[in-house]
Amino acid sequence: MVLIRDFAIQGVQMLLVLLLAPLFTGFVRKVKARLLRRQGPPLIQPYLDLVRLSRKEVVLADSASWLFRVIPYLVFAATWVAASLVPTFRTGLLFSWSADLIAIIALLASARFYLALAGLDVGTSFGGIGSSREVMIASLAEPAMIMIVFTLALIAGSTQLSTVAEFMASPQVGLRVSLGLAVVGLVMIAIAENGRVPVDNPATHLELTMVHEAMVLEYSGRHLALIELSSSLKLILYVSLLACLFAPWGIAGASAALPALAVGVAAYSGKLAIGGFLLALFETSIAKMRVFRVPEFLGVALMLGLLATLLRFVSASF
Amino acid sequence: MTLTVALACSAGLLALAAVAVAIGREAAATRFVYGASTAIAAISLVAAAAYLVAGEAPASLVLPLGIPWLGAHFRLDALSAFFLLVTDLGALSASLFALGYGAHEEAPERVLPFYPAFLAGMTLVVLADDAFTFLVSWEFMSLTSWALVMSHHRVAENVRAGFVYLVMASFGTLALMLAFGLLAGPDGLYAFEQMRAAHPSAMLGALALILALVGAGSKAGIVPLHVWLPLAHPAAPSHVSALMSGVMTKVAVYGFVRIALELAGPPAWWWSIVVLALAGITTVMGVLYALMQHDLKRLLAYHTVENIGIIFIGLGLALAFKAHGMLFAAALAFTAALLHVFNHSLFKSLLFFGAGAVLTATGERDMEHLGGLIHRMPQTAFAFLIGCAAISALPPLNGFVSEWLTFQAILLSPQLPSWGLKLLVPAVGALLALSAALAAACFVKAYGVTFLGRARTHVAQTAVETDRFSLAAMFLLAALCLLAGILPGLFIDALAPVSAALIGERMPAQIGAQWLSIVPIAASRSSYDGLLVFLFMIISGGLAASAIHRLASDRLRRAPAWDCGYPDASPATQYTAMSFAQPIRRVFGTVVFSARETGEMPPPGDTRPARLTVRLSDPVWDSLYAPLGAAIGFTADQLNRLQFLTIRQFLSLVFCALVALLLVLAVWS
Amino acid sequence: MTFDALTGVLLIPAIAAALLAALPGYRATARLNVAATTLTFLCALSLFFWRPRSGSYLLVDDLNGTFIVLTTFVAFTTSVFSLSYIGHELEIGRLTPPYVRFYHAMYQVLMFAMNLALVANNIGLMWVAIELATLTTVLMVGIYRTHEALEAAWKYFILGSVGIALALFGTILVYMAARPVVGEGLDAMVWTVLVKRAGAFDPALLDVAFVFLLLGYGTKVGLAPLHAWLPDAHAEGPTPISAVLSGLLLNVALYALLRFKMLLAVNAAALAPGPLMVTLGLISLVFAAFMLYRRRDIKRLFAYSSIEHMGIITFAFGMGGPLANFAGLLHMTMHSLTKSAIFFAVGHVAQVKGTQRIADMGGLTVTHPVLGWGLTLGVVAIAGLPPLGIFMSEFLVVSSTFARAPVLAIILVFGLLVGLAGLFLRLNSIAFGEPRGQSAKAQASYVPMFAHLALVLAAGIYMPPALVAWFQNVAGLLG
Amino acid sequence: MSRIDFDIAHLLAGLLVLISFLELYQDRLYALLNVFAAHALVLAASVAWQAFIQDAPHLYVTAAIALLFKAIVIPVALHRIIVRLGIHRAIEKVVGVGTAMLAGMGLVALSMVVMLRVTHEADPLAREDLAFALAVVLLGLLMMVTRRNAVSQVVGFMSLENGLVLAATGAKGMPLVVEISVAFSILIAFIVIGIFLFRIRERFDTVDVQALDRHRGERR
Repeated sequence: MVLIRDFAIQGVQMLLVLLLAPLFTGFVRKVKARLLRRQGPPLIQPYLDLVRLSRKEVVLADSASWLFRVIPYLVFAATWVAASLVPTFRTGLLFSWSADLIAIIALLASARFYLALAGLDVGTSFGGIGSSREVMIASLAEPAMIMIVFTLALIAGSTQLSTVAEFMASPQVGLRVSLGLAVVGLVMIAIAENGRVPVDNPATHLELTMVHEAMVLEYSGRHLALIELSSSLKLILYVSLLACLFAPWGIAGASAALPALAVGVAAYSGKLAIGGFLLALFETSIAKMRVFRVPEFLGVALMLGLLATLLRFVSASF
Repeated sequence: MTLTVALACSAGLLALAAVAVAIGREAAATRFVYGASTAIAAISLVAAAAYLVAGEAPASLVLPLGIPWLGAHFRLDALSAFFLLVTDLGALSASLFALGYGAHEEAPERVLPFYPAFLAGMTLVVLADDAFTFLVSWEFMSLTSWALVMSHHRVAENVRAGFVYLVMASFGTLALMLAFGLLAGPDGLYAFEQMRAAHPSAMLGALALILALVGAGSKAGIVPLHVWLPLAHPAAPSHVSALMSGVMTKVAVYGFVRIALELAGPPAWWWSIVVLALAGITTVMGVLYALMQHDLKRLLAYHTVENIGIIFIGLGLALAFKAHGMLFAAALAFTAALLHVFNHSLFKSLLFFGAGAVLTATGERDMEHLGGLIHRMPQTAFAFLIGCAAISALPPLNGFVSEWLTFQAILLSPQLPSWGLKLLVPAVGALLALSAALAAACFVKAYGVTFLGRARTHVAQTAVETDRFSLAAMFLLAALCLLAGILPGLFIDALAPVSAALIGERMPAQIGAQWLSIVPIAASRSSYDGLLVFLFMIISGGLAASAIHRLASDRLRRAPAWDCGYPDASPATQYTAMSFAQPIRRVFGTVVFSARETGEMPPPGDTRPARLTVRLSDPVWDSLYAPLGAAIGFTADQLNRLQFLTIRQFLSLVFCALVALLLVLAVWS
Repeated sequence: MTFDALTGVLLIPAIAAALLAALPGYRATARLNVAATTLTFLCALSLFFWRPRSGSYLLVDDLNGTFIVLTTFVAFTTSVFSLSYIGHELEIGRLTPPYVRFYHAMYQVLMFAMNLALVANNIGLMWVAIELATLTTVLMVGIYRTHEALEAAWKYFILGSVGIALALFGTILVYMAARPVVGEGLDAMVWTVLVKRAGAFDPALLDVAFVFLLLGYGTKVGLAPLHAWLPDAHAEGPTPISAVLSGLLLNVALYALLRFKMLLAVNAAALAPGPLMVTLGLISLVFAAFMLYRRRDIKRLFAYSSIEHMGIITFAFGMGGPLANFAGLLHMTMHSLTKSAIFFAVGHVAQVKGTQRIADMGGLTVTHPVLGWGLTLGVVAIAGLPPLGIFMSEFLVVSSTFARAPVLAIILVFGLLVGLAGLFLRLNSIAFGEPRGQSAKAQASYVPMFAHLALVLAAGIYMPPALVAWFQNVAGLLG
Repeated sequence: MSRIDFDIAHLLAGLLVLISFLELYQDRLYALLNVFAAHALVLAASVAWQAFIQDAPHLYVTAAIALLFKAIVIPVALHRIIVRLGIHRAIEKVVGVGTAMLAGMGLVALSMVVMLRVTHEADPLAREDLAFALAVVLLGLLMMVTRRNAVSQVVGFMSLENGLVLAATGAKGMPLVVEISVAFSILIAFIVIGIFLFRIRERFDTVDVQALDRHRGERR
């Protein structure tokens, strides 16, 4: 009985992130447009885009290989699995122990790996630009992320997201220097990883400035739909990660009854709304930086992570 | 029993080598030699695996060879059984691969005799149980692999590679010789059991450990002793490169483990500082070097350096934990290191096989002349992709598991009391994470430039899929990579006796854990389930695919790629390896390699192509080896004048010697 | 005097020398040469089983037994080698029949002299024998009568004579030291007597004596800085003589040195000979190792490598102790076999390439696989790589030294490494790479070369217990 | 042995050292040869004296060899060589006379110091004799290394060898002395003949770099 319920909840979680992801992207766009005093597209525009794309035929470059057509599914699978393992409204998901935080990062890394390969597959210079810049960004973002994981793991004594979240929700956390450093670093990483301003501009159409968009330039139709979906999954993943790590309030415990779950869902959607709004606000209030200033940006994140870890190593009171 | 089988196998290999000398030039020789070595490796492999799984007691054997009053001691315990397994697995796959690959060798008589001897050498190192036998096998291994490196000796750079390799190898051997001399004491107790019984003093043990690190490290490729590796590994035929990178470096790791964790006595905590610091540097330097390469095999060789660094991080942690009596954590770190030894031997061999297949198909090692091979040789491309994903530590493959375990070990290190480690370990962790990310970047480059995109040259255009033996070898290893990735518990449990023997503690049995996940410490703390992640990805990917194919349109149109309105862009406009690495080169290379980019842009209207030249300098070579070579040359020049003295001057030398000695006598009393 | 193996070892060469001096014709004489050396070798072997009683002039004990067997064996194989080598020299007219006759006679005289030096129980007789050996080799080095050959011979002659003079002075001093104890007359020069009574000798006299003997016989051993004659003599003489010089004569001189070292070892008050030998050994090793780098003449290259190895051996004996002495003996044996094998190979190489300049050789393993790989194997052996015998001795020396005197061991290791690098630097350009220079057809017997290498290989893997017991016994004698 | 015997032996040995110094001092070949003849003469005398006091008749042979061969034959032969080769000029020294002398002094002192460490039960005659002999040997060697000219180097070698004979004869009852002196005479004969045959004017000091480059090819 319990097992079935856990299965159900795990399934709900998977579907939830899948369904919420485009909405969240749309929400962010909408808010940005409003902040720019524009009408902006309707909230459900991303869904419509996905449907439209999946209706269209795929235009495949002559030089594209079988790998090029497989990769969208790989990327989507990896991202979705990762997203569905992050506690959103309830900790102690059934399969949460199948991959801890490090594994989730690795899953995202593999998604990026395949996507970068796709960028190189067709053999145009745009794909090359995108991939090379993407891996450059990743090569700094990943270690920074790992460092932050170290910090959290050392505080909570676990790399297990559910455990960490429960620990964070518990009163014994308190305010810690290392946590402060970690949250700042994580936000910076999230911005970079999702290709938001100032690192990259999801809405740009000038190839030379693009990173993510350049990489997927050759994709069209259903493939593009999958890519788009996975990128919005990735966005929501990071937001819910931030939420469950640094704002674990209202998240339902492992043995919570329905009302608690309802509270959890409500809290979660609230957090999403706030996160989306803050993101939009941040993006509208800052300009995109040159590609080769990104390393400095991420270097700061890495330093923050390393500093936090060192503090933790030196003394448990930080 | 197993020991006898293993020894018999190596004897058989030596006999095979002798036969190969005789029949080396025959047409059928290649098939015969590689077939036979495949069979022998298989037998030995089965024996080793059986021993390890059954967890038998150590067996030892003394033959009346080597140093007369000592004899040649051989011993098979869990540790040597594990490394024997690694060796045989590599040997098996390499021989299988060579059944097809060897056919393309233009001078087989330079390869066939040395190949089985090389295998025998590696096997004997693992089995040896006294200093002399160990060093003989060790140096024999180096010697035979040197001969294999020299097999394409008409290329000048290969000869240079062979020279550097042999000198570095002998340097390592001499360092080990000193280490053993130290442990054996003035009256030469060379047998390992005598050394185990000896309990050397802390200072002595430390010195031995340093020497072992230098000796074994120079063979494994620890920075700054790695210089021979990227020269020698690519120079050899690819199946030999696979063995050298995938297996021989592991044998070196074995040597270090044997001395550091067993013979040198109980470790002091600061030993690990040396090991960890060097290991961290090695890890990052290796991958950075690799990123700057565009020679496929050299790139792989540099990645060996990186992975050796990862392994030594694990070993260093194990030393630190053991020194502080945290045996459980030590067992975790040690197991992580050994598991990475196993994994790396798998995917590095696989990758070198792929490089070999490319080499036979196109005759090219330079990635800038390749591209688009995925169309011409899809199966090789698939196997190579798995290798790339595995070495980039991507779940659900095996590379990730061992790195994950290493991270878990690092997360246990705050309990270490000593401050040096408190500060060093997180830095090492950061370096490890950095190298993991860079490795992924590097293999995106390697795979993308070699196999994806459009063919850059005619040879790449007309390449054909490689033979079935090579493919069999590659797919065997690829399957093992996946297996070790989704069922790591089995392998961790198989390693338990090893860590129990050397650390005195073992990781908890994994096989009982729910859903076959691995739980190094406690489920609430951390766990990973490769199988489940794998299934998850299959299911979700499958769901997506089926949904797409049910709901979405499946129309598809082939069209030229988007060209910004400049039609038929030549393949030269693709990203090359150098240009792909450019962002990372700007970030890291300017610091590490003092990379300089000079671009010359012809004025408008001029039809000359603009060209960008990149200048890199190897910090290690320039700061260490070049001055050394110069110093030796200078000394040689100075001393060489003595060759041209006149007889009278020589006489005065004698005269001075005489007077000097008489003076010594005069002042003696 | 009844004929026994001992007199055989001396008589056979003497008679053969006379015959060979008398007989004309190349083929017959060469065969006779081989036959004589074979017989001598058999006599020497018989010394194992049936050992003659030692008189006041001649002596056979474990120590010189080792040397005699080794010497006669290498002399035998070398004569087989010179069979084909000298034939070729005749064909290309580098030697004329009279000189060949002279050569063969001298070869036997040399054998006689060396055997005499080894079996002499009288330090005066030993000295005479070694002088005789020196003079004969001087004549053979100069046999080609080219400008360089004469210069080399002359240099060898002068330095050798001075060395001999110094050795004689040392010998006289030993006598002086012995006389008050042993009494006047022959007994005071008889080895067996000396070594029994040496405890009572005047230590100061013994010290001075040893200094002179070390320099005198050390010149013959080729220890730096007394080595000057050695490279040129090796390079300019006929290759069989180079083989004999490196393989045997150096050993004989070293043997003389060892005898006197034992004498000092008996006398507690005398200075320890060890440090002196260790110092000279290390100097020779490191010096020769560096000299390898600038060599362009293949025979000079290996001559310097001989200096290097003599340094190692002297070092080992200087360190003393059962392990190091055993290693020294083993190293000496292995070096004789290997180095002579290398010189056999070098002789053939020089003949097929028509030159001794390394620059004009290359890709030997391509043009002459057997020869090329033989040379490579020889160099691998001499560089101290397993599984050949020299590795074992180097292992024993290095590992046993490091525990006793770390600094010395590190210098030793440094020298070994530098030497190895130098050797392989040259080998790469000789044996590998694109073939260079002319390459004639090789008509020569590779049997001696591979016989030696096979022995070295066997010793590296398995040593028969009898031999081991013998060596250990000798090592014990050396103290 | 009586006091006077000892004194005479001692005197002769000292004389030998003195003459070695004279050789070191000479700078003309002819004069050098004459001094060397004197050297050999004194040696012969001392050997004969030893033969007399040790009543060892075989030593007279050695004395005779020294007298005939070294004091007469060799100097004459060398004289003719000098004429033949036309090198009756000044001897080109490596170091000046003064330095050579000082070095000689040092060597004599050294040999004294070394030899006087010998304990007294070795009879004093031998002790003093050895000290002088060693001095002569060292001075001969010094002469060899400080002279460029072949002939004067031969002279140096021979005076060195005289020192040896002095020591050998001084060693009471030493066997093989005659044989050794004969062997040495042969050696010297070889050298002289060598000089004569090969026209070795400067060969001791030849270093023909260009020839080396051509033949030995040892330069880098």
